[in-house]
Amino acid sequence: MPRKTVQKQKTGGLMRDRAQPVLEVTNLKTIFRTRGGEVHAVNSVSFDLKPGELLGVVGESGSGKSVTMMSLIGLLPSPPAEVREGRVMFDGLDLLKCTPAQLRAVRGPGVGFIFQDPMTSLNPVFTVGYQLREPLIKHMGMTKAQAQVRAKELLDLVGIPDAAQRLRDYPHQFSGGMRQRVMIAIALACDPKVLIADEPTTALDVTIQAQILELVKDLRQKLGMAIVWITHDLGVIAGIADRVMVMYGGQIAEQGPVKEVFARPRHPYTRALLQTVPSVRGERADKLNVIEGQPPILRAAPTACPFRDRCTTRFETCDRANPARSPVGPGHDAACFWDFDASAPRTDALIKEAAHG
Amino acid sequence: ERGSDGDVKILYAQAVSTMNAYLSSGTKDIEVGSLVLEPLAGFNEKGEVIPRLVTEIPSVENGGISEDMKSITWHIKPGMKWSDGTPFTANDPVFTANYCMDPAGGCAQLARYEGIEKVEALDDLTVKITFKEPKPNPFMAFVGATSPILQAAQFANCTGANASTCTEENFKPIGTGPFRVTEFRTNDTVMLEANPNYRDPAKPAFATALVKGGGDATAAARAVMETGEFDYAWNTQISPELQAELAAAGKGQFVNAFGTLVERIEMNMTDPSPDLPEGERSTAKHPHPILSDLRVRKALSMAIDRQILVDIGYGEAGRPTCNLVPAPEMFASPNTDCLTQDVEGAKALLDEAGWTDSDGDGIRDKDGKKLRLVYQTSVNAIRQDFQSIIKQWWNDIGVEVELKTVDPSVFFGGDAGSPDTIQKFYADVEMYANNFDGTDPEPYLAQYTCEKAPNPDNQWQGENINRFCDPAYDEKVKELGATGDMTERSTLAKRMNEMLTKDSYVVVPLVDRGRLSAHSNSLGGVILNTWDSELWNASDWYRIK
Amino acid sequence: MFQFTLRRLLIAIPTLLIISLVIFLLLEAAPGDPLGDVPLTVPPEVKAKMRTALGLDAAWYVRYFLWLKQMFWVEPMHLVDTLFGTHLAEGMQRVISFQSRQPVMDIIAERIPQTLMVVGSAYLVGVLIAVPIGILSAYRQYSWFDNLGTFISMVGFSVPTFFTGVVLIILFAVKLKWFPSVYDTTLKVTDWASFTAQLRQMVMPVTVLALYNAAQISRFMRSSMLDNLGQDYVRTARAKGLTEKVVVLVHVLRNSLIPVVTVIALGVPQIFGGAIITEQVFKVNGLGQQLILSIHANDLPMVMSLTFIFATLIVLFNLIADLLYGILDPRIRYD
Amino acid sequence: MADGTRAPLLEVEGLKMYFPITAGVFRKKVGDVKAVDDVSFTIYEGETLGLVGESGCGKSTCGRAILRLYEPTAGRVVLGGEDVLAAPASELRAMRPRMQMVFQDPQASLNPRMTVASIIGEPLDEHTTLSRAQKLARIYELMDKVGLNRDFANRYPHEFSGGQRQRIGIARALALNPKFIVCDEPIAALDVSIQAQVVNLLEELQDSLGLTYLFISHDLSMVRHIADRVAVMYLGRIVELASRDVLYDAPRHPYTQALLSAVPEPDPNAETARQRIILKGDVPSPANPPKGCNFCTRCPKVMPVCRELEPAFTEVAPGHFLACHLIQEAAVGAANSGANPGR
Amino acid sequence: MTETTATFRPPRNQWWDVWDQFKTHKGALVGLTIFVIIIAGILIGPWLWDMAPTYVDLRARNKGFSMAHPLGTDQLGRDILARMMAGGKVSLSVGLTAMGLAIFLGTTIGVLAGYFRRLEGPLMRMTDLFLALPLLPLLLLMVTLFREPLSKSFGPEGGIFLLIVTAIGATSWMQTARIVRGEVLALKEREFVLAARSIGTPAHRMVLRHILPNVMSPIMVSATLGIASAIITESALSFLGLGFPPDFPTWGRLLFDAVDQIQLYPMRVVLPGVAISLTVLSVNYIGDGLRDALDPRIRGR
Ligand SMILES: Nc1ncnc2c1ncn2[C@@H]1O[C@H](COP(=O)(O)OP(=O)(O)OP(=O)(O)O)[C@@H](O)[C@H]1O
Ligand SMILES: Nc1ncnc2c1ncn2[C@@H]1O[C@H](COP(=O)(O)OP(=O)(O)OP(=O)(O)O)[C@@H](O)[C@H]1O
Ligand SMILES: [Mg+2]
Ligand SMILES: [Mg+2]
Ligand code: NI
Repeated sequence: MPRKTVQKQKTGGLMRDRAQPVLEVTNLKTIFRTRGGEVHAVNSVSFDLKPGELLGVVGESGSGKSVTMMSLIGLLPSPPAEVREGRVMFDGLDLLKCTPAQLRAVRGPGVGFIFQDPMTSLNPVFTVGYQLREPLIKHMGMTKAQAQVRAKELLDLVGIPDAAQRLRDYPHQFSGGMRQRVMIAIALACDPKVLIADEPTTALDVTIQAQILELVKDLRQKLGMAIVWITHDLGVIAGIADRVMVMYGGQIAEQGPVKEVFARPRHPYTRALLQTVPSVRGERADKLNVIEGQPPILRAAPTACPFRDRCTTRFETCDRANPARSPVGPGHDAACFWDFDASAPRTDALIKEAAHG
Repeated sequence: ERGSDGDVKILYAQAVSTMNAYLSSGTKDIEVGSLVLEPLAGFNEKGEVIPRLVTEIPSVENGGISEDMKSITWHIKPGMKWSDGTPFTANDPVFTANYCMDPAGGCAQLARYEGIEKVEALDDLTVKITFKEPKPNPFMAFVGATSPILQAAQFANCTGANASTCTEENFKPIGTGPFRVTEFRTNDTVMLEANPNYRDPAKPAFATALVKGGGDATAAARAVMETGEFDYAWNTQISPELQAELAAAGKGQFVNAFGTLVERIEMNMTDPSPDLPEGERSTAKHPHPILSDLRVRKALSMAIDRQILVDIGYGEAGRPTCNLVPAPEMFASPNTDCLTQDVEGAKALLDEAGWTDSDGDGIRDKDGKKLRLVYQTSVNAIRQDFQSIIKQWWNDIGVEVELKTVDPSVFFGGDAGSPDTIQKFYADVEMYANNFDGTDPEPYLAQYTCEKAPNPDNQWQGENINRFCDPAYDEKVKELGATGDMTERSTLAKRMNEMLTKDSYVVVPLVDRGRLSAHSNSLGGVILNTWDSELWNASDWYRIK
Repeated sequence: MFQFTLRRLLIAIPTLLIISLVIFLLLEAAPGDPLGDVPLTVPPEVKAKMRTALGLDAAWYVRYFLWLKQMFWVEPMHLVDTLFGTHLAEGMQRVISFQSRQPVMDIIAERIPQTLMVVGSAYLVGVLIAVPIGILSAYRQYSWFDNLGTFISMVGFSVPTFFTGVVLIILFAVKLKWFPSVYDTTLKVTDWASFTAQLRQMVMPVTVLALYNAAQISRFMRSSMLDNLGQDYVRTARAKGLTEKVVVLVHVLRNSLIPVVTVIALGVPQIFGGAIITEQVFKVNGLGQQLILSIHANDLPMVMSLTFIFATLIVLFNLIADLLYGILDPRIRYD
Repeated sequence: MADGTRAPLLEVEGLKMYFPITAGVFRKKVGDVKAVDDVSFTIYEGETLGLVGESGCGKSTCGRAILRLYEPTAGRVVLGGEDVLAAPASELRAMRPRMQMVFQDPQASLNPRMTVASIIGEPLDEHTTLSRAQKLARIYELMDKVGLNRDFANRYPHEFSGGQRQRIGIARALALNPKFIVCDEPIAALDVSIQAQVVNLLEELQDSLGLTYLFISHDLSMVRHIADRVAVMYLGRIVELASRDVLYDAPRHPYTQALLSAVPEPDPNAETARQRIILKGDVPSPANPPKGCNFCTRCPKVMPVCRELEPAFTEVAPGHFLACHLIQEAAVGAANSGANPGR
Repeated sequence: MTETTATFRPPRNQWWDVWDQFKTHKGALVGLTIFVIIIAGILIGPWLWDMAPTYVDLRARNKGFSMAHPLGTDQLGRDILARMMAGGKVSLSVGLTAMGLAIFLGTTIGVLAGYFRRLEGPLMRMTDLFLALPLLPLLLLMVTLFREPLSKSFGPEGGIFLLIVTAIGATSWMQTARIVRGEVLALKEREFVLAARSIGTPAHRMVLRHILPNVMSPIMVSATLGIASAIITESALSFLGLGFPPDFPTWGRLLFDAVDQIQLYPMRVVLPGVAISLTVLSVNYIGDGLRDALDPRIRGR
């Protein structure tokens, strides 16, 4: 995978050029064994994350965003999940090879996780305070009283009013937006180096979403952690991310700095995705653009481009090989055989290799 | 020496609910009660009347019984004491009689006091009972475990409607028997200790006794014969094979004795057909369409091999019989004609009666009607075996049989509302066992008179459940009631027994059932008595060292 | 919550009255006669007199109201009397058993200890073994342990206690002589020896019953655990870096116990109802044995009072189960 | 659009839907969740009215009350001249084919144990007497119409993607040729690329079948795309109702303004430049709405009068309805003292 | 969009799908095989081994395994193999029908109580009542009232069969009702029920089409346990004289009768015990498989 520097950006302001990545994922493969056979949910995914960076991950539902992230710290139920191969380096430790105890030590202080659905991700029978204190006591070696104080600070941090009182409440007594904030507080409890946020705002409505986005910007400034932000909403990515990663069919289709990717998308899927979204401002299109067809069923590791059935620029090579990612700009790479600038198949090494192989 | 042998443990498969025999008709209550309360006189294992609290047994000869048989006088042994140390006086029997005869008391042993005009104390030690009519058998009141003497002082406030509120008195009566109650747990356990004032200073040998209730016969037998947890188990009626198996364990032994209990098949002389309107079913209005014929009844009896029944069901504890009154000796008819099975004879008899198998299906018929019988009894493993075997034998002679079983509490319950009681007899034949109290069969035989047939008018409460009706028999009943002479009574009774059995086959006796109980090898002095309480001689029991 | 409880308790009163009436009518209509035990030799007239003495000749509603009065007025007053030494109930007729002519409540009070001791501890033991088994078989679903658990609990459920009881007696009382086959209700625990004797005599009945209870409850536990193991919050707990033990035994268990605890609460009245067959087999002579004896003897006041108490417990524990649900599950709040 | 040439199809007047809160031993009613509180609007034939607002503000309840899936507390709903709320049960059942609903969650609103054919066929079973073959033909026709492969007829809902599931829900709603369909957040549970498919489908169907929609959503950009007029709801009330372009270009209610400003743009440059109005605090509980204007607790432009008086829902410009003291004060001017006591 | 001209199958009977899924469940297949073997043994067995189960042969009492009596004879010389087969027929038909009745009652009452708010109170109180009723007197009352009329109209065996089945069914539905009610309460709030309401589906079809299929899984569990208790209860009933004629064997009764003699003839206890347990186990596994098979979500995987 090409290691190129990312252009410095204004947002966040904590970019460190040439810094060692905190998280480095190489060639990750995850499958599910089901009655109907194997499902190859994640196929040879590689990416890295630098300290203080916010990586946006977008992609269609089922493209493997959540599974990829959960594979990293072994949160998938096994069976049916199985991480076939790959390497996940975090802090000099290969998370896929380490012992369960080592892994547990990473979860929390190393990697914090905010799950997709705040409604079900909190344990309904414990108070919010209890759930917040748990990782503090376990990982930070705090006493219950200390943890209580810290828990209150955390709730204050995520902007829940009257925090001391609300620690005694149960999750169902919180509104959806507040629950999501509690989830964030739990994930932040041990000051993780990396925060993985899996669609933290999808279930919320816009005004609450706006509140949370503000909060995250704020926190990033204050705590300086690296964040992976999964979402469907390109608008959100545009607002907060430094870099974006587009996933399709269990693979990374395109990856690059946000402005680059939004301005010059180099994968037909990214292009299509950007075109489907209507806007509240500006011109109103008469008809929405759609991506025709269905996402692929991942019964086996793909041998051809997974997007080919829905692609507008498909040609015969697409049926023959699965395009590897190749650089298309500074810090920007895409997995496609088509050259959009030239409106013709690419001519570089990538396509040659594929044409032969 | 009193109290030297420690503890004796007795197991009753049915638990004891009271110590006062007058408030319960359960054998278990009466028998366990007999450890504490005693009658004036009892029966020994041969059925002879023996004195307990009296000097001698009254008779016409010694003047105890009046010539006209209308009164009897008992002389109490001097110096008898209640367990609380107070003297036993003639007042106590008098009180007891009044206690039971009080109409509001609901005395369960009222039958023992039937026909008494008055009971009086002639002096401190003499009691006289006067009857309304001459009583050929005056040994009813105050004789046997069913009519023990209560202490007047203790029960003074417990007469009439108060009888049932005297819990303490009923559970811990003061008596003259070998033991007295220390703790009573209803339907569970009774703990007793030797009576310090018992008349024989050397008895009882046991200092304490414990009577536990619950479980079933098999478990009770096992607790004595196999695990040795108990010394004595009451009524351990189990299959002969199991008896042998348990006896082989070598911890104890079975004892048995024969009384008057006879397992029999009763024939319904009236039509129980459900097609008849309610109120006419099983009444004299409609004679039984099949069983009214003596030949059929006789054939049914002939098809049965009684010895096999005994072998399968009772073993040592039973013997085949053809008599309704199998004992005592003087009343038992020598009739043995039913003891040999005669299948061919039975078939011939049925042929003769016109029941032939005309359509070749193995079942006899007559005038288009099948020879089909409903055969009912209560739920009981041995009875069900008997039902199956007898059904087979009857099938062999071409009779189709439908078996039916009824819960014992319903079957013997006598509820006029239930169709399944023995009295209603909504079946063609039914099987159960019955006996009579004491040694005199008169009331027992008197049940079979015409007017005692249960019917809707008497709320199905009669005892002549076969609806047998023979004026000649009714005559004999009257005659017996008026006869005092023992030999004459005996011939009369034998004759009546035969009229019901071998002459008419209305009652088909099967097995003379003995009592079967078990005691451990270390318990000595056990003599099984079927005429009185099984624990009648508990004062003589001792530990074999 | 308090309001809810109060409302349910208020509703319980008419419910129980109706239940008592239905039970009474049922017992009235059922065949059988309290004088069924009386020997066949006793003449009908004598029986009629005995019947009158029991008050059986009054109309059913008279007897029903009499029972109501005795049960709800005299008995509570009597209780007050015994507790505080007053004399409120003096001279008033209590509910009297036909069979033993003893106040029904005294008999029940006498029997509660052994029933609680045996059936209660069996239930407790059953629950105590069912819960871990349920947890483990759910956590390792389809493992050999789970399959074995399923097998044993199914067999345990389908083999009746009269069979297991006798097998145990033959094995441990007859052959090995480890335990007594007859339960001694008079045993008082005063020292170590009597304590071990009590333990020894409890072993077999408790085992038989516990096996049966455990078979059922472990099934509930297992399915409840399975429902919860797949929940999202389990993943959250793992993501916090908690150990598996904490995840399963704190987070999942607490949630899974909610339905199971209510099932367990609903089973508690059965303890007071006694285990009829087991009590019989081991001669424990508790409430179950009393009920069956009384039914066979057609002891109407006894059966009526026992079943009514049982009904009260059922209604009560239904309420308790609902309340427990509300207490354990913070999401449920009764207004 | 509110031009006079179109006839009104649906008239909603003073619709109220209160869910009772009960307490006490005898379950006495102690209060109400005012999920929908005095809502009035009209929908013209062939148009789409968008209904937006944040979660829990009563959009779904409003849609359901109109179709009488709940029994509303008060109000009048007239559909094509027939009073929906007053109709007895049998008449209501006969009215059902004319008004249908597409549900928010396509997974939850399809019975997991029924096949696609039986789900789509259910309304036909209920309201028609078609033969088996005719029914099947109609089911296929509907599946074609919503773009589902006929081959899927035997499949179960879980075997489909979200968009396909929503198509099944739409086919079910179309089965009886309704005039009016309430679309209750039909795209909320879907993925962006599929949202577009469903919205296009709805538009196509509207053109070909002349349908009228009440389109409930909290996705403002989608509403902008599909609706002709838009109503904004807050805490059980409509705060602003105007034609689409007016509302998006010149929102007048502070809540509408905040809402629109919160929508993120998929354009990094615009996003960083955009000025957002971030609201403070949470939505008050509908069981206990604040006194005066519902929005007064979060409104950035709150005035003392807002905490006292409930603003009236008035037409401030042709076809533009508004409930806010700010604008009304300006528009009505001195007359406010005369207008307010009436309310 | 998808091709509409593609070939397509008309809707296929969904039971085929169920069977396809069922086949993949190993436990269920084993269970089904055992169950079929048991059923076959009971139905076909008597044709191959045509000894009458009630035939008393006093010369062949208490025999062990032999050619003449493969499973030996009992204390009256009745052939145990024949009795096991005849007993199985009764036990299974009673078990299955009584369980069916109990499930039917429980489900009906549970669904009504859960679906119709107004019925909930009365129905659940009725459930309490039934839980509290003393069983024995109730059963005795049933015999008293119905034994004769029933045997008159359905013949002695048919009548008693009906009576037993009703007695067991009518006294064992309460647990199911409670469970089903809970499930229905939750289901009622699901959106697809609302969707059906918007179509105008009337209540009864709502229950049949949408509610019932979704409460199958708890019902299935109750059903499995129900068979076991029905078989045992049947034997208990015969001690009240409520059962079949006394010479009529059933597994429960064979087991009970043999328990006393367990030391002498252990096989007589083991045989019916194993038969009952095997049946229950196989039904349990079939139930597991069926539950999975009936759930299209699992089936699709
Ligand atoms: N437990 C599982 N068993 C089988 N397949 C699974 C399982 N969990 C996920 N998958 C499959 O893995 C693939 C990726 O799922 P994933 O949850 O990562 O998607 P996603 O991109 O997060 O989608 P969404 O935006 O809907 O959250 C999907 O095809 C899904 O069907
Ligand atoms: N059956 C009910 N009983 C009591 N309160 C209810 C009920 N249904 C809805 N509510 C309440 O009514 C209010 C409006 O709910 P509604 O579902 O209409 O919101 P919504 O605008 O559709 O929200 P969303 O966008 O999340 O779907 C909420 O506060 C909700 O809690
Ligand atoms: Mg996801
Ligand atoms: Mg909604
Ligand atoms: Ni009985």
